[in-house]
Amino acid sequence: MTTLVDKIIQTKPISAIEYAPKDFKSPLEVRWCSGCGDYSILSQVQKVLAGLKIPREQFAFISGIGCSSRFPYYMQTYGIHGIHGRAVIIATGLKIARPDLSVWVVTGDGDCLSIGGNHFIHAARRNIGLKVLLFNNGIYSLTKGQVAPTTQFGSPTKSTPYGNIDYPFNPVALALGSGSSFVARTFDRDPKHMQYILERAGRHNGFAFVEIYSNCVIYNDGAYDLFTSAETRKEHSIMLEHGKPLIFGTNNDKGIRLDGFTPTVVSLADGKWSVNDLIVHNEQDSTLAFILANMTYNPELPRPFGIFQAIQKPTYEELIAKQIEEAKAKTPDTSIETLLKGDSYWEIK
Amino acid sequence: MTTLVDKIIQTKPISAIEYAPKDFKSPLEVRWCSGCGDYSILSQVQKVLAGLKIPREQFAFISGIGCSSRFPYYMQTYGIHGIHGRAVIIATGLKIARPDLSVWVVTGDGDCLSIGGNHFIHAARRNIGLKVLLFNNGIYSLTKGQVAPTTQFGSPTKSTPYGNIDYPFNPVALALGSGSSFVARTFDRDPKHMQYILERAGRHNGFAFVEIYSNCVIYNDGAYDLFTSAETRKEHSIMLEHGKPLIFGTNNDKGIRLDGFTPTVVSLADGKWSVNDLIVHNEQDSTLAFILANMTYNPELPRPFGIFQAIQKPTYEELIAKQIEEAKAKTPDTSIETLLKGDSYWEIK
Amino acid sequence: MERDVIYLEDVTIRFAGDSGDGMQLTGSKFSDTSAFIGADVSTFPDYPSEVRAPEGTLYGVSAYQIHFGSKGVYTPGDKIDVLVAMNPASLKVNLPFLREKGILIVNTANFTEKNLKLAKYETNPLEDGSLKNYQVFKINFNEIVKEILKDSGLSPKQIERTKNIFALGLTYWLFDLPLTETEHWIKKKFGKKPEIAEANLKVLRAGYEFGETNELFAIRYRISTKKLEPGVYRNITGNEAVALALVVAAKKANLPLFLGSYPITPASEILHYIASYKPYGVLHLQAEDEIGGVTSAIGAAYGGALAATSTSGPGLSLKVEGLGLAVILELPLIVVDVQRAGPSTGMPTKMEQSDLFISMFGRHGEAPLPVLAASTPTDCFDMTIEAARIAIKYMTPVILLTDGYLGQSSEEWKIPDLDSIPEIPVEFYTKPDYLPYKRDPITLARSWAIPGYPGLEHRIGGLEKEDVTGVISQDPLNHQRMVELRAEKINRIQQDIPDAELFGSEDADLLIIGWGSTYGSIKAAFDRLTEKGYKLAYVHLKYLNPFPKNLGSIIEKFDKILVPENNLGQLAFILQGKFLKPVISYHKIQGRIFLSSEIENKILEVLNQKGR
Amino acid sequence: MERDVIYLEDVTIRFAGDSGDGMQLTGSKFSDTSAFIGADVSTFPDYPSEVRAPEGTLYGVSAYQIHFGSKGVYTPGDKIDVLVAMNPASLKVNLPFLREKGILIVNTANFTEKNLKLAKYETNPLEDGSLKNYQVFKINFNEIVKEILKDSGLSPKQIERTKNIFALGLTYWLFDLPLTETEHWIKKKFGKKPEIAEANLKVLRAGYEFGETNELFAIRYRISTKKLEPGVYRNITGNEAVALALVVAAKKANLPLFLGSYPITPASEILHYIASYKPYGVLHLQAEDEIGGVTSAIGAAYGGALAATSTSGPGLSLKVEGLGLAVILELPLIVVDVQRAGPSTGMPTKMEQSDLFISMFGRHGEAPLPVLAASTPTDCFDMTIEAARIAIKYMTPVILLTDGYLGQSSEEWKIPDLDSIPEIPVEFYTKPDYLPYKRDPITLARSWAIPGYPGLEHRIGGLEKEDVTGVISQDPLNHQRMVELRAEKINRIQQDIPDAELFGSEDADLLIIGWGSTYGSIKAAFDRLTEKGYKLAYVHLKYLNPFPKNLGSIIEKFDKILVPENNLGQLAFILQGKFLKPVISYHKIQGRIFLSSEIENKILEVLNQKGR
Ligand SMILES: Cc1ncc(C[n+]2csc(CCOP(=O)(O)OP(=O)(O)O)c2C)c(N)n1
Ligand SMILES: Cc1ncc(C[n+]2csc(CCOP(=O)(O)OP(=O)(O)O)c2C)c(N)n1
Ligand code: SF4
Ligand code: SF4
Ligand SMILES: [Mg+2]
Ligand SMILES: [Mg+2]
Repeated sequence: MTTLVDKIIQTKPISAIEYAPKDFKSPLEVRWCSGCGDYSILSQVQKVLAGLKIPREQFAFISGIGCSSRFPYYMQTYGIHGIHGRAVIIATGLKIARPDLSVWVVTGDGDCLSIGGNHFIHAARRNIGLKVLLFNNGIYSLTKGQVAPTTQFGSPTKSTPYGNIDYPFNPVALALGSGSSFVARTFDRDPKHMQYILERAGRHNGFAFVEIYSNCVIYNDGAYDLFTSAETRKEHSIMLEHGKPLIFGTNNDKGIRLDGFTPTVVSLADGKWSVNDLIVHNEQDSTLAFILANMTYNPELPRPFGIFQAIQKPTYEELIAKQIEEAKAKTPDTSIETLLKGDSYWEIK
Repeated sequence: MTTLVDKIIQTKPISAIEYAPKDFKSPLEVRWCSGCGDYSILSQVQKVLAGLKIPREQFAFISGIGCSSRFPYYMQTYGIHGIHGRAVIIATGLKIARPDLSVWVVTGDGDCLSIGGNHFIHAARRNIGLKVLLFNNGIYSLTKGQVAPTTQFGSPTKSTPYGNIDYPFNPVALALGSGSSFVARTFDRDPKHMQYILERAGRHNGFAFVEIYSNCVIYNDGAYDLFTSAETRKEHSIMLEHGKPLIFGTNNDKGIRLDGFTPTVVSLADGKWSVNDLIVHNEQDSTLAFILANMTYNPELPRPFGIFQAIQKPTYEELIAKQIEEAKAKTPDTSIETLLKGDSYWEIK
Repeated sequence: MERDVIYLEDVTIRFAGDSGDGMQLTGSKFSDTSAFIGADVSTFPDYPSEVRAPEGTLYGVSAYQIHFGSKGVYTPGDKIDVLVAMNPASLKVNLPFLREKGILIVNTANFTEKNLKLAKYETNPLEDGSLKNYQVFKINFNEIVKEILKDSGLSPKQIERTKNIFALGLTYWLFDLPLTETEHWIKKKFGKKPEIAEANLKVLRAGYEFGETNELFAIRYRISTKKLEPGVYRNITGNEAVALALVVAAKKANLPLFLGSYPITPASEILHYIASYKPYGVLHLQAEDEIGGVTSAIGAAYGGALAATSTSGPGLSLKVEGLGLAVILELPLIVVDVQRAGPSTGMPTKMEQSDLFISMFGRHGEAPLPVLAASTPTDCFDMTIEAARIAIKYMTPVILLTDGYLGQSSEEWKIPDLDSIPEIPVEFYTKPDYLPYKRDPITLARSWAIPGYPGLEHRIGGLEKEDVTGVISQDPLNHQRMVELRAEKINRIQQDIPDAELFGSEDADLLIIGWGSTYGSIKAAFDRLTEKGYKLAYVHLKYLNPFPKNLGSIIEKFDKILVPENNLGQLAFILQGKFLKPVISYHKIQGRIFLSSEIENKILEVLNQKGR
Repeated sequence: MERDVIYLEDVTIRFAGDSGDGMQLTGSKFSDTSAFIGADVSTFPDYPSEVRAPEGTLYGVSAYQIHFGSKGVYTPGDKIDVLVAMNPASLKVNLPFLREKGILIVNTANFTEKNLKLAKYETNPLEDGSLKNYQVFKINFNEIVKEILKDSGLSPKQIERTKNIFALGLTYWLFDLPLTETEHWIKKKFGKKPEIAEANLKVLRAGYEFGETNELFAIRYRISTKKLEPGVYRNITGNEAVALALVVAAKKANLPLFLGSYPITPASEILHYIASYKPYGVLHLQAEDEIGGVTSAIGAAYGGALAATSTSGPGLSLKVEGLGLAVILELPLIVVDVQRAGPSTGMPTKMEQSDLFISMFGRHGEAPLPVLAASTPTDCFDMTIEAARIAIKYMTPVILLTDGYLGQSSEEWKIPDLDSIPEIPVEFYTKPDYLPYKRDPITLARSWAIPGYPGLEHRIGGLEKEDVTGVISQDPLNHQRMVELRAEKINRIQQDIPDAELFGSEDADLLIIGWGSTYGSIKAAFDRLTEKGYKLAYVHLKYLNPFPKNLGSIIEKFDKILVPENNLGQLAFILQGKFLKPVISYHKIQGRIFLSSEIENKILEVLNQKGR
């Protein structure tokens, strides 16, 4: 049974699937503040999409509400600018109906983790094939500066003039705790790193979550500077690489070692510890992923960036397809006429 | 400024705070199916409350909707039978307004983790002083048998007649990932263990989450038998105890050892490993808590019960009180007359 | 033995017992058989809100009522003619509904001291003379089946459980109904357990023979049947009808079907049925909540599916924001609300019609959408297809109101020939000049382009958008235009729906206006009074927004208008606001449908009133 | 220099510039000063929906309008008398509102090629003669302040940023307003940065002197002021008024205050203000979403707090289920909805009145609740206190409707004497015979017992409950009784609210009915036409459910009724449904309040129509 949708799916692309980033630019003028970190994300996404070898018409960008959620308007793809907090679940419906599409969600820290938190954790556990990009600027920007679930403890904001008393979420830990199969963190100021992460997310089969630190110049300027600015990042951040030991520091002279269960900074310079004592990153180790995620708000440890976890398990859309196929195979007569008759019917002649 | 509420708070208890469990029984007839695991929880709660030395009028039980959520009706305390999924946030409002109360939330796997998931993770991160008892029966019971977020993968239910394709949540991991300061798991069939856990939860200062496996005899009978029945539990469950090595097995002849980052079962009988090689439980170690939580759905490992984590950090209600006090101290004139005048006013004579 | 045979046009029977006594099954089998012989059938299952209440308690009573015959079978019946009571509690709860001189068949086995006490009987009603106004038949079902099956090899418990089948056989004899249909079903159902099948068949026949041979029964009844049109028939509940209609509508539109839903009584069965249609390629998601139910459906609709969401009151309250989004996106979406007694959690297993206001007015901003209502279980099928047709043709969410009574009760249904159901035309836009908010000049619907088609990439969203292009716009006049266009689009549906049908005459003394499940009770009352010579008119509304275009002119013709509703007068208020004509609102809010006698009395009362 | 002085009753001035030009500040200072001299003031801030749009763009223009004087100052003014434009884009956007021959003060510094292009000007309007219908004053503010502050030690950027203060000084001169108020504020604000304070004071005075000494200005204006009652005055926006009133109401009820809220434009300021009241012991929670906002407030109300939740349209949609719970729990709760343009996300920064329907009807089941509406920014204070009074006295959630215009615009306010505001009596139940749903015979309110009091332990919930005892009940007749009682309780509030006030005469040719923020525009139009001799009547509704008890009898007296609304006619529909009287609905849905001239024209049009 081919539906009208199948016919659309079978339509051939207009031309060869060779794109330049500009092919993903929509005609709408971008209206973020100048200096906003979101600009960088937009341009990295456009670059990465151009390289994925997927026909442009197969992309859909779904967002909620927020500065970040304006993103779909700037992408020359299909898309929905949804309502606040519902991007992930709108995208879930779309992906179930249309597993052929590459569905991307763009969401803010408020949109994804405050009002949208429930949809987020459920999509993660279902392992539905969405790429969720969380633009984490640590603040509600579109509504002019209220506290977000990732605002630093103690920070004053419009809605917490005496300082934030909510302990912030660690989005990476939450994603892992919800069962997300791909979990990564990157930031606005390192285009190459972001491109690598986005490409990996783009190619991941299953739920892919990417937290992106993005600087809001107006309401939370510099919140992530310690971890992202060229001057300080080497000392305060660590870049996770699969199969490599956890080394950081301006001179690559520090590493992370597990002391009991506790990740600890050790010096590689004083001869006491060597590279062999360090944790070696393994994207496929779920327990390690938790340990690394848990480093996040520890002021004594560098902030980890990179891919925390990338594992494979059947996706939701695959499981649906399989279930339908098996059910069909087991049912001798799948005609609607038979369905209508039910268990018990009779005929009057 | 004492409000009318303060006056109520200051009312003296009727008598000495000496209770028997029956003092917590409400006149309403309990209407769960006979054999339902919830009965056990009800009687353990009544026992534990009687021993907490808290005046009965200071308890409030808040629930959502579900079989389990009928709980408050059976308790001779204050309480609200709320709406589906909102128990935790209703309780949050109550606790903020009334930090003097001991506020308990009773919720089901659907109520807490499906529709109520967002409130749950936010309350956990705020570390607000609620005791959240999740009656996990792995099914929607009140609505007669649909899939729940904790239903086993593959199980047929009324809404998944061809088998559940949602990967279940691990409530303990989710609670940890959300920042819950106290996280524990117990089950209907071991009254003593449950009483211990409930008492610890009752005395915890901050957000206390207890997952309780409860058998639904009608819609999911025996779902947890492997871990809870007298015959199999010793082989398939492990009881976490602070400061003790992780030992289990009918003859206490097996243990859990960390192989890399991976918890692994080892035999204590063949001489290769001894008790000294095993993980020693530490309620205060957040990383270990994650590792143990992650054992949950691993069929090769025993299911952990007990207190995964019990740490102290300032509670939400303490932080609010502190903030108000500090703000008052810094404000020379806290009269409402002055507040009304604002920054800029003038007088006409 | 020869018996007097009494011929009846219709009769109402109720099977009542403990939750575990299998009354729901017994009732539904009885109703299958009565439909099978060509009777009109209307049924009503009535079970406790507790999952499994303790045995023998009053609140644990489960019952199933069947009204069948050749005439006036619009409701499950006001009063019961025959009550089968399996224990004291079920007798206590159901006796008030048994008509005077009605037949009462009692299973005496359960009239133990303990059960009498649980049922709060001080003395045994079988002995204290309190049943003297009824024809009472005391039979010990348990003893009889024990005897019959003593050599069956079944356990005592298994044997005891067949007692409801004995009751079934006995009532078949009483109404001269054939055993064939039920025999057939037993064989199919217990195909893999022949000893159980055999036992049940044996007991069924024994029940029948008990009637035939026992002296107890002096009278037998025969129900006249209608000559039904040729065709294939079955019984169906409203909830199953909705589920099937969704599949058929998708087929007729040649679209994949997606249901995003969250369980809630009494709508859950729609989700269950749809979930069981996997062999038919149906897609569904049990979302994390109702917000997820509606918004996942919006996502699926954007992708080109026929998208639906099903719920009941509290769930509809949660879908309000999502519905507003669907309105401004102008995507097709079917929302089925199986109304229950509110407000808030209310009485979850009981019916009500109190979600009309929220359906009409329950969105922030100006967000009108079509509202339809089904009037009978089988009408749920037709109106669901109609909802799909309107949703697609007008690119709009549509709310279809049913209720707990329609959803769970059943009636016989002539299974439609698929070819007789019109196609639902869909054309995805595929020309290169796509303008998302360019409208069809007649329907004002925008055209639908879906992801996957090259060159039509576009974004839609919840912000106000420019007319035609759909680009976000804050232009003041554009906003006014768009608000008016969206409203006008819904108004135009009036041109595309059937006129309201007027039963009775235009010069009647009273016009009755009903909607939804009041149909059966009103129609029965209307027919009875009309037959008696009263001059009445009756319009039953299936389209509540917009109203049928002739409704205004009908209303104009009448001075007295009566609007019975299971709410505080919601339709009445809307009619007044729209047509500026006073109506008499008659409400019942008891979690139950109107009795036709209640309507009858009210009509008479109103007719006797001077003025209005 | 001697100037002609023109005396005016009222005047409208608008400051317009780039988002970064400080126009909001300038405007609010101007409005403080004009109120300070005893004028009536009405202001309207108008800023872009983008957080910070790129410089010089049309959509980045920010403006602040002040209407002040002694008479007819009910709105921020239809047409502008004086426009201060800081750049080409702000000129382009705002010129259409400047009246013919109006005064246009332009900062020429920004009329560069680049800015002209950004503003989509083909030629320079300062030179191409297109401004000939206005009195244009071209002044290079940037040059002047550079000169003034050349020795100040401030950076060029800092110096440039004072140009709005120069504009302020100049307009003070133009209207003969005192500098004192602003000087005072500058000193306070920059107390810790004396060089900045000094620079601003210098520039302010320079602006004033520029007017005095420069030959450009041949005319000066003097606005007549009213003799205000003695008292302490300030300017206040509707949102701040709500926040303050909540504090006052809690004080008057002697309860702790709790606000559960979630940020949303244009309601967020209520949350901000409340959050800033920590020194006053106020409790608040920025919940995870709006559902959390309302349900946390319900929890707090159970605990004995005066509980409130604030939001705008989309948030109200999400609160629907929670409101149903509050209705059945019968707990006091204040819900403030600062309406914005819908449906869905709509136009977030623009006002609308389209949430009346959802407020009245937007809950599943029968769940009536009182609905109030504020008519002016200062009325927001009074109506919030009234909402609290009703919520507590009747143990019910109350919706208070304001809107984006009321919330953000300001007017001068006589700060009430706290003692003049009546206490809100509260008595927590403390007798041992507590029956949670026993009702006061007059109000039908149940009594309120809160946790912590020994012996009154009780449970309430969303299930239907038995009358008086509150024990859960599925009894059919009890349900009907409870539904009717809850409705009757709300109806009885009618006995406790003031009659509607009729402006004009009872034998007028036309009755105008308004609600909410239409007050200013209607009143201005009404006054003007009445003065011209038209016979008009006007009722402005602050109580929408229930309506004031005399409303029906007022409506009966008029043949023609005009109902202007910023929606598609929601009040009009409700009035018709209730009073069965046709009304003429006049709608404007452009994200803006009515101009009083629009109302005036409509009134004249209606008066000229034959019949209705
Ligand atoms: C239901 C609803 N509630 C609230 C809002 C108001 N709102 C819009 S965006 C936003 C939060 C934005 O924060 P975030 O998601 O972090 O995005 P950012 O602007 O920082 O990129 C809020 C509260 C809304 N539009 N809808
Ligand atoms: C808004 C809303 N949606 C759905 C329901 C229906 N409902 C009641 S309880 C329940 C789930 C019960 O499951 P769980 O929370 O696991 O509790 P249990 O009955 O298993 O103890 C649902 C879906 C409801 N009452 N309200
Ligand atoms: S307000 Fe912040 S997040 Fe929003 S566009 Fe500006 S810089 Fe970016
Ligand atoms: S249905 Fe299950 S959970 Fe509910 S009362 Fe019965 S046994 Fe307990
Ligand atoms: Mg943000
Ligand atoms: Mg459950």
